[in-house]
Amino acid sequence: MTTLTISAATTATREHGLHLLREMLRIRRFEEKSAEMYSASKIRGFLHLYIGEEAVAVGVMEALRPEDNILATYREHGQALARGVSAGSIMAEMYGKQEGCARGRGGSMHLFDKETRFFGGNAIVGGHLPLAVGMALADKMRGDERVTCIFFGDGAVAEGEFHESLNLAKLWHLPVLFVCENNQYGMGTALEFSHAVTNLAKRAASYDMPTEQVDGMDVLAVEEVARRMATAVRNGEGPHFMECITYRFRAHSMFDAELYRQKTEVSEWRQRDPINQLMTQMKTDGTLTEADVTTMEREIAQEMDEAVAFAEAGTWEPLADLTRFVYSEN
Amino acid sequence: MTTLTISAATTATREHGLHLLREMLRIRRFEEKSAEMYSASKIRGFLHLYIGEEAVAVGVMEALRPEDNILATYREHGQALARGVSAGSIMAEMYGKQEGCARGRGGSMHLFDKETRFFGGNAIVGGHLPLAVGMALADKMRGDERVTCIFFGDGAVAEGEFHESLNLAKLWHLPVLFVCENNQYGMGTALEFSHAVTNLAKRAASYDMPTEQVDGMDVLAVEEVARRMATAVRNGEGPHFMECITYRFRAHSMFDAELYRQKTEVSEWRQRDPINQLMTQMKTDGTLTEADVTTMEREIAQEMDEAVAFAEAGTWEPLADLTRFVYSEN
Amino acid sequence: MTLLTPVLEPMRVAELRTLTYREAMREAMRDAMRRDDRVFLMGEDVGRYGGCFAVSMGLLEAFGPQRIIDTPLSESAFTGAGIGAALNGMRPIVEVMTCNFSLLAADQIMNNAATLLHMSGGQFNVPLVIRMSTGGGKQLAAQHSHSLEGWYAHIPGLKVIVPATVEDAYGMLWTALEDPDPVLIFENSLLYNLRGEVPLEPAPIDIDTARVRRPGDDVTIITYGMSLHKSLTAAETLAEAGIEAEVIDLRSLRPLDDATYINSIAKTHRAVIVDEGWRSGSISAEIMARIVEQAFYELDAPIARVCTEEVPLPYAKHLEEAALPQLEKIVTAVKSLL
Amino acid sequence: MTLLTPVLEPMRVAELRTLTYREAMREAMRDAMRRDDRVFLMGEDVGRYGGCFAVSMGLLEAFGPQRIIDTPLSESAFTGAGIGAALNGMRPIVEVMTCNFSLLAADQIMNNAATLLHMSGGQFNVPLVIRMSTGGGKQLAAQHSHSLEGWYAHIPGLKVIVPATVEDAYGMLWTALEDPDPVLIFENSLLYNLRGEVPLEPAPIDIDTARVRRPGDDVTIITYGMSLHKSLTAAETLAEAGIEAEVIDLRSLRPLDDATYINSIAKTHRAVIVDEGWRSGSISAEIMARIVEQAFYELDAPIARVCTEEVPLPYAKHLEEAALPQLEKIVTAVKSLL
Ligand SMILES: Cc1ncc(C[n+]2csc(CCOP(=O)(O)OP(=O)(O)O)c2C)c(N)n1
Ligand SMILES: Cc1ncc(C[n+]2csc(CCOP(=O)(O)OP(=O)(O)O)c2C)c(N)n1
Ligand SMILES: [Mg+2]
Ligand SMILES: [Mg+2]
Repeated sequence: MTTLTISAATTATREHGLHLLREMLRIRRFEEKSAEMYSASKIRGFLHLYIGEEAVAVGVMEALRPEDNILATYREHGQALARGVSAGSIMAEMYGKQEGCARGRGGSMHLFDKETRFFGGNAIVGGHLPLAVGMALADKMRGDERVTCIFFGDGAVAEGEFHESLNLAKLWHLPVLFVCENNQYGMGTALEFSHAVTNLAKRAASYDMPTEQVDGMDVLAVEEVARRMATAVRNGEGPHFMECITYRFRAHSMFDAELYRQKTEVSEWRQRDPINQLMTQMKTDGTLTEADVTTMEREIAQEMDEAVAFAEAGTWEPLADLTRFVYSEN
Repeated sequence: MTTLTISAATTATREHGLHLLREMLRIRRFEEKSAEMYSASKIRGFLHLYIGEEAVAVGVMEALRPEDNILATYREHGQALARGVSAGSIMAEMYGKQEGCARGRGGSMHLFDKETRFFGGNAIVGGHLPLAVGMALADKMRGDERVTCIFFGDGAVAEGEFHESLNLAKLWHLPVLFVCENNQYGMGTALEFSHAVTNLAKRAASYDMPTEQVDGMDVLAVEEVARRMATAVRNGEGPHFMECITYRFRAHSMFDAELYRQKTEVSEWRQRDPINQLMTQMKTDGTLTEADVTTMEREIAQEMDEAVAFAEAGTWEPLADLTRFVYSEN
Repeated sequence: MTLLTPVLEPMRVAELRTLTYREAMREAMRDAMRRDDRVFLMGEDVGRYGGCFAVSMGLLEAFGPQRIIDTPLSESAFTGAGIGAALNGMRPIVEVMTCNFSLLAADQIMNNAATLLHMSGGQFNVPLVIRMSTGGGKQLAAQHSHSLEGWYAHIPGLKVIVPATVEDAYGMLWTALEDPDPVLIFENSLLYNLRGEVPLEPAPIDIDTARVRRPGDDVTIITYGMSLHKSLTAAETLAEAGIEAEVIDLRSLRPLDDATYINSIAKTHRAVIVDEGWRSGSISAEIMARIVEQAFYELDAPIARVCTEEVPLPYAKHLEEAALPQLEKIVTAVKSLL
Repeated sequence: MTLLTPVLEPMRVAELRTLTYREAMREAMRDAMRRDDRVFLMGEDVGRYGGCFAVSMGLLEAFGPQRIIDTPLSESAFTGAGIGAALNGMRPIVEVMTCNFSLLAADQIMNNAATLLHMSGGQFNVPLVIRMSTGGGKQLAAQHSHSLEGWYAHIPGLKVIVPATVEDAYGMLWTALEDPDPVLIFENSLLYNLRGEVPLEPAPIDIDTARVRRPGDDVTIITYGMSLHKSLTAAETLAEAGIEAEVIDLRSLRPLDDATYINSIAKTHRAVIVDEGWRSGSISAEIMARIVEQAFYELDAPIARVCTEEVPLPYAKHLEEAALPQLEKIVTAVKSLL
């Protein structure tokens, strides 16, 4: 495995640790619930789970402010939840209800939320990279001190748009934080079959962009790099790139026989579960008790039950509205 | 200007020097004739002159064999001539005559010649890069020891297809010789406005590909690098990349007010005219006489006059054939 | 889903075997690779993953990574590489996972695959097959539900085929691979589980004629792909009401086989066209135009078309269903003409 | 090329000034940038070079490199960046040099610009203008001569406009910039030197209605862009033969203003459609389909269309001319209906 430039030595206050833990657990439990609801046919279409990668979304989101812009992929429940989009509105979205965060038009792959500046949920791999460039360009033109933070996978790095977007961002010195979620596979294709140079941070560095690799299973490490980079981006130091080395514990989507990887590989990575790791660390530090965990789990279970209840109670958009939102209603 | 890793110290035999000189002069005189015929409205559409860059096509072509594949841009008269496509068939092509090397269907931007494995003449910047990958893939699959040599400009390096193609070529270890003709501008846009990293060889090197920069005004230097690289490619050492630092003396095309560059810059580069440089060097070496030049010029003038005569004598394809060559006639 | 045996050529049962559409595509590729060294398959996840719709499952094991090539996410480059390999003597099959992603390769398809033969004055042809899935109906929302076959059919230099039966899945791929020019195959992903029969010793099937899949005298339904099956069901419903629809499977959208539907209209004098493209600028419009040009005086009623509503496909099931052509809409459209 | 004054609204001469189409586009951009800080122009060679058709000449000097942005050759990224900037509150004008290169940005256009509003359930609109040149006729051969406006008009979520007059070049760009959704402007490059009059104090002009550019009772010619001018000339030729053609300038291909041409056909009972797209799957086919759907019983003759031949455009002048719609073909098509 790739060597990391950051160790997880960072310490945190109990309060902050609990917060990070809760955010990761919320994602985990939300997705488990989603998988359940998928099996119950309440959710359809494609469902891509983020389980195993929670530290990335949670760690990065700590570094961002309300005025910042977020863009993510089709595997974006984690980012949406961590950003503050409500579990209920996401669940309702996946139910296809009009109370969903995209009125049921988008589904799991297209979560959107104007209030938290969550610009989707894009299901064309790499297709949102140019959008990030443009959003940052707008901010730079107006002098707004915003960071545009974009999440994308290792697979996306092979797309032409990656090259074009990184070049533009650097050439125009734009406030973009590129967050590569390197979970070792693009669908069923391992890194080594996709990239001549499998060190993706090196790939980004070739644009003269500050880059760093970080252990994506270590939320504190992710947070630390993200904070440093987001600050630099906000301070006008141009685009930055972080590669989070992570792993998805589940299949690519709900249709995937996982023929392309060994069970042992999965179980090895599972030992580095970001949630367990943080728990262990906090327990060792004495900042987390079993009771804390029990309370947290109970609260989260309740949140998720409420999310499901909200989705269940949601309503179907009338058929008469079918062709709404093709053009603006001004 | 970029420092070069190669000096033009290479010496050559008189015979070889005369050959290189003749090839470059043929291109120069052919293009001057083309410009004349354009002004006379015999040639229409876009006409992109290669004047100033002749050393690149001529030097590289020395390294290639008849079985190799060539791909070039819309600025490809030089490559076609150096490869052995006859001046007459190119001129006829630009006249739109059916005796042209593409029956008058392609024009200046789309010279094609099956016999010499000249696969065009592509007018979408960067659009031929994937083709080169595929041609080399085919050769590799069959075990054919061919080199696929592709010429493209500095502007093309910004296209997503550049990234995708270099990655694929390296990932699959394909026999491609990438020849970047860095003439400092993509149309009216200087290198520094197109590329975050203006050292294009460095860009290519980021794919772990052997790369070299060479003085593109020095035909012997170009030849040397090309020979070395073509041999390596042929020997199964995978794709190689050479960046030829050069300059176009003329406008981008026949419609170009050249507002984007200084006259002084052009005249400085003109002092490094590849043809004059070789002549001077050979005269200093005592391998070229004034009489040689006179003879050569006379022979070339005759070749070009014959090319024009051939084009003039050419015939128009019948209108009834308009929709031929949309599908194969099998 | 109904098997279309009634209208296929009669064959003795012993000579048939039952396959799914997915298996037929796979067998077609397998047989082609056995037959011809120049054939290979390239695309995202075609190898180790087994193909995103499991079409190529097992082929990597059979032919190895030299001929079943997993590509990075680089649609433009690997499609262009297919063109290059075809130019240089191979017979590549490029699989673009879904037509939605083919937009990233649109330049290669239109500016290279479709034009090289012409630009080179007939010197360089491109014997390339590009397979892609198409269609909505699986709640995959706006970026994963396009039906672009009709759109690509606009481009001269390409052939665009849309096999709708298991037999055609097998036989048309074979013929496409023998074609000297680029052929785009659109496979509606809802068809992969369709079961049907193919001959034990299958053969290539032409890729440029339409087929009458159900004869009838009252109205002509012109369709293809997934909509063929909806139309055949609609025809059964209509038959109960005494209306006999002739159902035509276009099979190829470029070229269009005008003769088959024009002949049918000469008999029925009424036509409904069903396709899954967005209505405006759909292939249905082209067919209507040709009917007007070639059989205007045969028509006893306006031509009707049933297409997808003009909306990026929504995720919610009820909305998506309402957006796509459905049985009832076809039935209603037919009845409106009578 | 004829100036279209007869059919524009009557104005006093003192209030007009003469501009070329190129200048009108430039002035429209200049005025928009003065009016609205959010407007900027981005594209290949729009700044230092002055625009490949000299449309933006002088704007860099006036507005500086922050607002007149030369981009690298990265069509997908800078088009997508336009979408991103629009999402984030700006009003970008993206210039894609020619529609031929827009294929490299096709994914951004169809999968992002056209769908974001819908996918987000109405939350995020994309107020973006994409300008591109279109059309053949300059011997630029197969990769530089596409007419893709009709093709893009297939996509819901986009507006596609085709200003054909100097006044529209100015006024439609203005309106497009005020539109909350993505608008594609196709400028036939043969029109840039067209001269015409615009008001001294120009105003926005609607972008969704068609115009009768010449009244007539015998036949309706429906067209747009460069073909409008060919059609007006054809109408003059026809008038000499006693045939009065009504010539309709569509101005917008998406949405199509059905009412204007349907009303005209209700009067003339005959229609010819002229466009520069390849015939199969052209916008002409869509218009034929709509006429059949909405005015079938008004027709006294089949509808005719004059399109580009189904061939990648050849370089040779005589072949290119034969491929494109021309005066004589329009005249012949009209006469065939009478
Ligand atoms: C342009 C494009 N090509 C192919 C796909 C199909 N697809 C969806 S996700 C995926 C893998 C992407 O891998 P990566 O970027 O590493 O993200 P991950 O799923 O691992 O988070 C593929 C091939 C797509 N959605 N878009
Ligand atoms: C994809 C694409 N975009 C834009 C153009 C228009 N164009 C033609 S040549 C050119 C500049 C290319 O520069 P470079 O690659 O450096 O080659 P050079 O002309 O300098 O030889 C441009 C912008 C094109 N032909 N194709
Ligand atoms: Mg991945
Ligand atoms: Mg250049």
